[in-house]
Amino acid sequence: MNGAGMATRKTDGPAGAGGERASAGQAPLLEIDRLCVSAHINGQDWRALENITLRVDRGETRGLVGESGSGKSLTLRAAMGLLPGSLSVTSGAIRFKGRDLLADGGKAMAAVRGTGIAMVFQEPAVALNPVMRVGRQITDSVSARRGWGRRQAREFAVELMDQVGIRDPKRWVEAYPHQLSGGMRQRVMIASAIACGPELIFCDEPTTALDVTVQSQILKLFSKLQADLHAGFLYVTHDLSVVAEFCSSLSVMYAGRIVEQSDDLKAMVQAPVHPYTRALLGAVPRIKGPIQRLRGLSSSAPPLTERSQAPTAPLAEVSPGWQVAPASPEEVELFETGVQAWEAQA
Amino acid sequence: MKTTRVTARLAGLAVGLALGVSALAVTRASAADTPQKGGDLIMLRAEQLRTLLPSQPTDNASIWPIEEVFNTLLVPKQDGSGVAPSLATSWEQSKDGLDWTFHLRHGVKFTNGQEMTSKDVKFSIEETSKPSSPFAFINAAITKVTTPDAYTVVIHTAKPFAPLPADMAIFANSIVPYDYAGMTPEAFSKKPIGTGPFMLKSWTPGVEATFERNPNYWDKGKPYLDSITFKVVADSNTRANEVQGGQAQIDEFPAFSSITALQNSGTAKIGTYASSRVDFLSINTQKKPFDNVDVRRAIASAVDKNTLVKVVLFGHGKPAGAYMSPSSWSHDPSITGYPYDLKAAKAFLAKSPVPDGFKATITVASGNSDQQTMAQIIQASLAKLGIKITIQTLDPSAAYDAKQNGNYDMGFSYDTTDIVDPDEIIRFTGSYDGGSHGLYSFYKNKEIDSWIAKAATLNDQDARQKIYFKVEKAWNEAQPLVPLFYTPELYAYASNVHDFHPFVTGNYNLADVWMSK
Amino acid sequence: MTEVMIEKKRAGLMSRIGRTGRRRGNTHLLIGAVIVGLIVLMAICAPLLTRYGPIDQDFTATLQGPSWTHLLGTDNLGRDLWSRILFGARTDLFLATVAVAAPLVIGTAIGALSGYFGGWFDTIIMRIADIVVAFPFYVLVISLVFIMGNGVGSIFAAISIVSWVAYARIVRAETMVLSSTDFVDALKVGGLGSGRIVFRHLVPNVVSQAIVYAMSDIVANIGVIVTLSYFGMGIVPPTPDWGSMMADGQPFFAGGYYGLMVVPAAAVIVTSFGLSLVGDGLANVLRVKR
Amino acid sequence: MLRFLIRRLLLLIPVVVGVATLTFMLMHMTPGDPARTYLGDRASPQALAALRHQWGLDQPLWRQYLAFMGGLATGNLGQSMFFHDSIVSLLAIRLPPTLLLMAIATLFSILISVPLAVWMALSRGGAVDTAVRSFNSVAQGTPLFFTGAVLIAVFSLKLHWFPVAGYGKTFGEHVVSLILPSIAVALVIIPFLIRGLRGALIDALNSEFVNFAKAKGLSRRAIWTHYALRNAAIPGISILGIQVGYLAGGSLVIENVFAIPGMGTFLMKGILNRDFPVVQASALIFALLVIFVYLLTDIAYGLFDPRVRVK
Repeated sequence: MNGAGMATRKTDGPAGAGGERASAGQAPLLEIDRLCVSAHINGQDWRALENITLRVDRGETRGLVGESGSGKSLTLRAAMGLLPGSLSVTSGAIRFKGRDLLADGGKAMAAVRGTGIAMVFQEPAVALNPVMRVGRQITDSVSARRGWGRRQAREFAVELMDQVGIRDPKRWVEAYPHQLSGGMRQRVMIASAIACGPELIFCDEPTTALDVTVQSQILKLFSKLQADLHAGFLYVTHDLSVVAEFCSSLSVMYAGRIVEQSDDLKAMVQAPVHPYTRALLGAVPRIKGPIQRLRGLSSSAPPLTERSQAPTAPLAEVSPGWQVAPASPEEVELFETGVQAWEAQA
Repeated sequence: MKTTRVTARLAGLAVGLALGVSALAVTRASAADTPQKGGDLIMLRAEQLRTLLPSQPTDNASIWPIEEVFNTLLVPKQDGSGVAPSLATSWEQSKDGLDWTFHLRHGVKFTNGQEMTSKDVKFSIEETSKPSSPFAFINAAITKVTTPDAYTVVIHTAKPFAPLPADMAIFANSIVPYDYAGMTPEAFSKKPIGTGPFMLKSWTPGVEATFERNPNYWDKGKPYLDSITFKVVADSNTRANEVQGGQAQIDEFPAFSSITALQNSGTAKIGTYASSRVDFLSINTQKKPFDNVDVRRAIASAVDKNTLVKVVLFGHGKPAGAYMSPSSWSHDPSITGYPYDLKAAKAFLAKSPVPDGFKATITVASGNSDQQTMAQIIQASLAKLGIKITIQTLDPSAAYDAKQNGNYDMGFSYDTTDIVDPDEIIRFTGSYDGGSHGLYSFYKNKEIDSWIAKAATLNDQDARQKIYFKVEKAWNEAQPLVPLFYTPELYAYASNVHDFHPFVTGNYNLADVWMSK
Repeated sequence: MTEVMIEKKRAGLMSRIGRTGRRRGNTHLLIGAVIVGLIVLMAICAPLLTRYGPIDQDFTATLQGPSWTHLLGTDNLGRDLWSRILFGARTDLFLATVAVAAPLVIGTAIGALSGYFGGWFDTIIMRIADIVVAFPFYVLVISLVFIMGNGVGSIFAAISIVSWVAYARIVRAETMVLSSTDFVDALKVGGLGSGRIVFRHLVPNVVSQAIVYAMSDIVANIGVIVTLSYFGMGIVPPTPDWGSMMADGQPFFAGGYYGLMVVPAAAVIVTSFGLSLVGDGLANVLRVKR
Repeated sequence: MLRFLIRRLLLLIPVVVGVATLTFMLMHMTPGDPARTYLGDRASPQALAALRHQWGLDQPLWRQYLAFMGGLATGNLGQSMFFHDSIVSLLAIRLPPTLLLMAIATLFSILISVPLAVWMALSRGGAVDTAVRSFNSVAQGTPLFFTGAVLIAVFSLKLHWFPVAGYGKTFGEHVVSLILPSIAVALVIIPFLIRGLRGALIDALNSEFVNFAKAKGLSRRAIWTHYALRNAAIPGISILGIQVGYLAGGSLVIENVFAIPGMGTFLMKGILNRDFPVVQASALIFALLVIFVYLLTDIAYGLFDPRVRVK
């Protein structure tokens, strides 16, 4: 297997939860700068994402959390150029190692997909081609790129399947997706994603569709890959326990905007500034520590077509690497009282 | 000959000496063109060739090819006025009128090389006289056939029988080799051996049959064509298109509506020839109220024959009066039938047991657009008399079955002759037990039946004609069938086809036909 | 099974952002409804739109081209083609639509039951369906025409006997998909009788696909009526009907009288065009895969 | 796979028996006497009786039925009354044209529908998409013999590209003569096929696994062939199967208009002449043809869709 060292790439920096900020001179692995996306429904344009700005560096695992409908998946798909027909990027840039992927009509994006950025989807059941053998799906992109023959590609697939923890890969390499369990299908997808040796991996809630036991195995796999590949991760989830275990930095989204984000996950979790972040973190049941009343949120984000289209203020810098969106009094009242309103009902 | 056709064939004007007929030009190549040898003629038809055994078929689609493969002792004259020599060079009737002697042509060979002699003639006539053969009735009068020598045949009849020579010109009495040259009838019907101008080359049942020239045909120098092919094409549009497109030479069955288009297409021509065909509205006289003669006269007076000729035949025909076709000497020109007159019709109905009308059906064969059209025209005019008609469409064999068994009110039928003598048709159409119960009218008239039988025994044509005129007058009075119109034989053919003159009895005589390049 | 449900959830998720499909579907439905509506309207008030009766014969004016006195010309009996098209619409649309109703009801019921119960009942039904589909339609029709006489009755019987199979197959497939879901198990646990489950709960869920198919079935029925007339087994003359008008006009086509066949053909095509647009639009609105 | 085939063939038997019995019953119930139809009016009663005996019509019905079913089992389909030939040899003439017609028509339908459906899926809502959709609605409603008449008028009479009708002698002539009829027949299949394929393609393109394929950096061509088309083929095949199944029955009209000596006209002639052996044999052949097409569809389905194959 020549040049197959992809799986155990040399890392050029110490792996670590905090991750070392790239020095100012070198461009960050991924920089999304004031990205706006709008949807065209029944003749009108509605803003789906507003001024999304975030960075991911080599070795860093940034979590992107928010309720469903907050636009976190959309951000990933926009970054990957996978927006459905009705949605389009209206402004902003997505720079991968300094190069804006939106600039030259998708050529840069196409070149980067697979080798630069890879993506793992939420539902393995529908993200794999039902009529193609899994082995072939893992290596079809990389073998096309490197001109491998069938036999060579098959060997690489077996090796990758072993690396992502599929027992007896020789037996499963010729199988079809519907013959595999949910967990195995997710592992196949991960194998396929890392086949071309990406430097940045987008994860769109990869464990949500799986049951808890399989979920933790997949997370262990991700941590192992994080260490081996020293790749950057942008990990979308609504499961805060996953964030705690896996991410080094965090961005919180609400109604298509980033309300608070920090490069230092621990600091932000201990003392969240934005009322929404507080409400969100408060809604997580703690196993350890003192028993606290569970704090809930009364309403999830309003549907797209009912959101106000007025531009919101840009994020303010709390401390280096930690930004917060100023919360309007109504928002404070909504997120604070929301808790009492909920309690009153109970 | 009565056939079950998917689309009825109604031809143009009959060329009749007695009638001084309207100026429908008979197109004919100028006499100066000399016939050229060669060419493959393709003929399109609606029905398929079923069998080539002369004693078996009753349908035209089988009869006409048989007439190209076999010969008969005599052949009908082209205008139907009598018979001419063929395999028999001369014939005479004995003084007591009971024996007819035929003298055979010498040196005629079958396609298997065997020479044709009186033995073959005797065998052929006896084969067709067998009860299992549908045309046995033609030879009913024959008691014995003797062969004094190899080239003489004597046919004995119980009573003097004037139509015998005409019966010897019918396809059913074609001359086949003795004992079918050792083959079974079934095998012979697929690989026939005859003396005719053409021999079978290939036959795909239900699709097409090709006949090639018989090199040693006794009529030296003929036939001119290399081969003739009969192809089955059910759709009338498609047939017209094929002739126009030059893919075929003759359309046996052009629809009237396509005549004008074909005529000015430049690549095809329309030929109209004398025909014995007469179309009728059959009435089931067994059923009430049709058993009453006034009801039938009322119906006859309410049928506008001129409109039928104009709308259905596009003018290619003439309203009918007498039952017999003008092409036959038995046609009584003085009979013009009941004129179209609704007042007279109402008067007749008033005298009948159903003065203010009744309900009835007209049975029509499906897929037969001419019958559908005629039924609707008659329906509209009978409605004016209070006779409410519903049109019952049945597929051809069911419609035919209904008429045969008499469970119908009114229906359309026609008849053509196979011999030049009127005896066959008059018996078939007129007499009750002539095979179609008076063309499905089930009209019984002892007097008429006796006249018909008597006429067959007379030798003098004028005497027979007087009797036939009496018969036609009686029919006209009783109107068991309403004669609608006389139509000529109609063919569309490519302009490079010459000397194509089908006889009154339908024979094609393709031996005389030739094609210019 | 769960894959399908997830797919639907995901689709649901995306649909919160709205899909362009639904809006265009409506224009299809709109145009189709206008066309079909217009034709039905013209059929209903046919007597007002023409001076001639559909079966009035006028032998002085046979085979005329379009003119001011006869908008679309006349046929070989001098009847006005414009009036025959209008009154013909009544016969064909009524028969084609009614001939969809019976098979839709019977087919849906049989399909639902055989999809829900499965087992030997399902096998028998499917074998019968195989025989009916495999059986040459014209042998059946011709025999029916004799037994019941030709005309509306036998056509209706022939179409119904054959076309229930399509509905049964569609509904059966959908029912089998649904009946293995928790939704149906919940009903069973809830103690409902299988009859109520099938007809009160399952059928409403699966019937939309059959309704959309019904639209294209009407179009197919018109085609069947026309073809039957071509073989002379159609509507009994002189009742005007597009099929027999076309069959009667066909021999005149080679004769250069194109109108007799083109006019009814155009009517059939326009009606089918309208109906299939309605079908497409309905499919989008009901969110059914055609 | 073999087990699947055997099971399907076994299921064939009840259908064949069903069709044969139904045809026998229907044909013997309808009025019209083949002997009378064959011999015409002139026939004497003895001639009719002789013919009925020869054809075995004078036997009681149930014995005729047993003879027929017995013949069926041993493969002896009997003699045609009107064609004076054995059914088997007649079928050897009549079956190939219909099979060839169906094959060419299916080929045309695929060659025209697939590219068009792809183009429409690509330019969704565009001019081509709407144009072809309206063409579909029109083609679906156009009666077959009208299409036939128009095609002949234009391509045969005016342009002389094709023969007006008929079937020709050599294989080359067969194919040429079947092109126009096949187009007419294909015009019935294409609307259904295009609509089905277009829908399936759009669903595939919007699917998660195509997004994942794009995310992997696969080329557009690879995505189209291995992901979109492979998945769209599945509904495509079932639609094609159903339509070709209908085609088997529907070839009657086209064979009549183009004078093709196929099974359609053979069956129709048999019915009109009350030629029972011909009708019963042709009805069976049509039934087998339809079932064979459905079997082929299921096999193709299995080939394309692994989920079905495993069952």
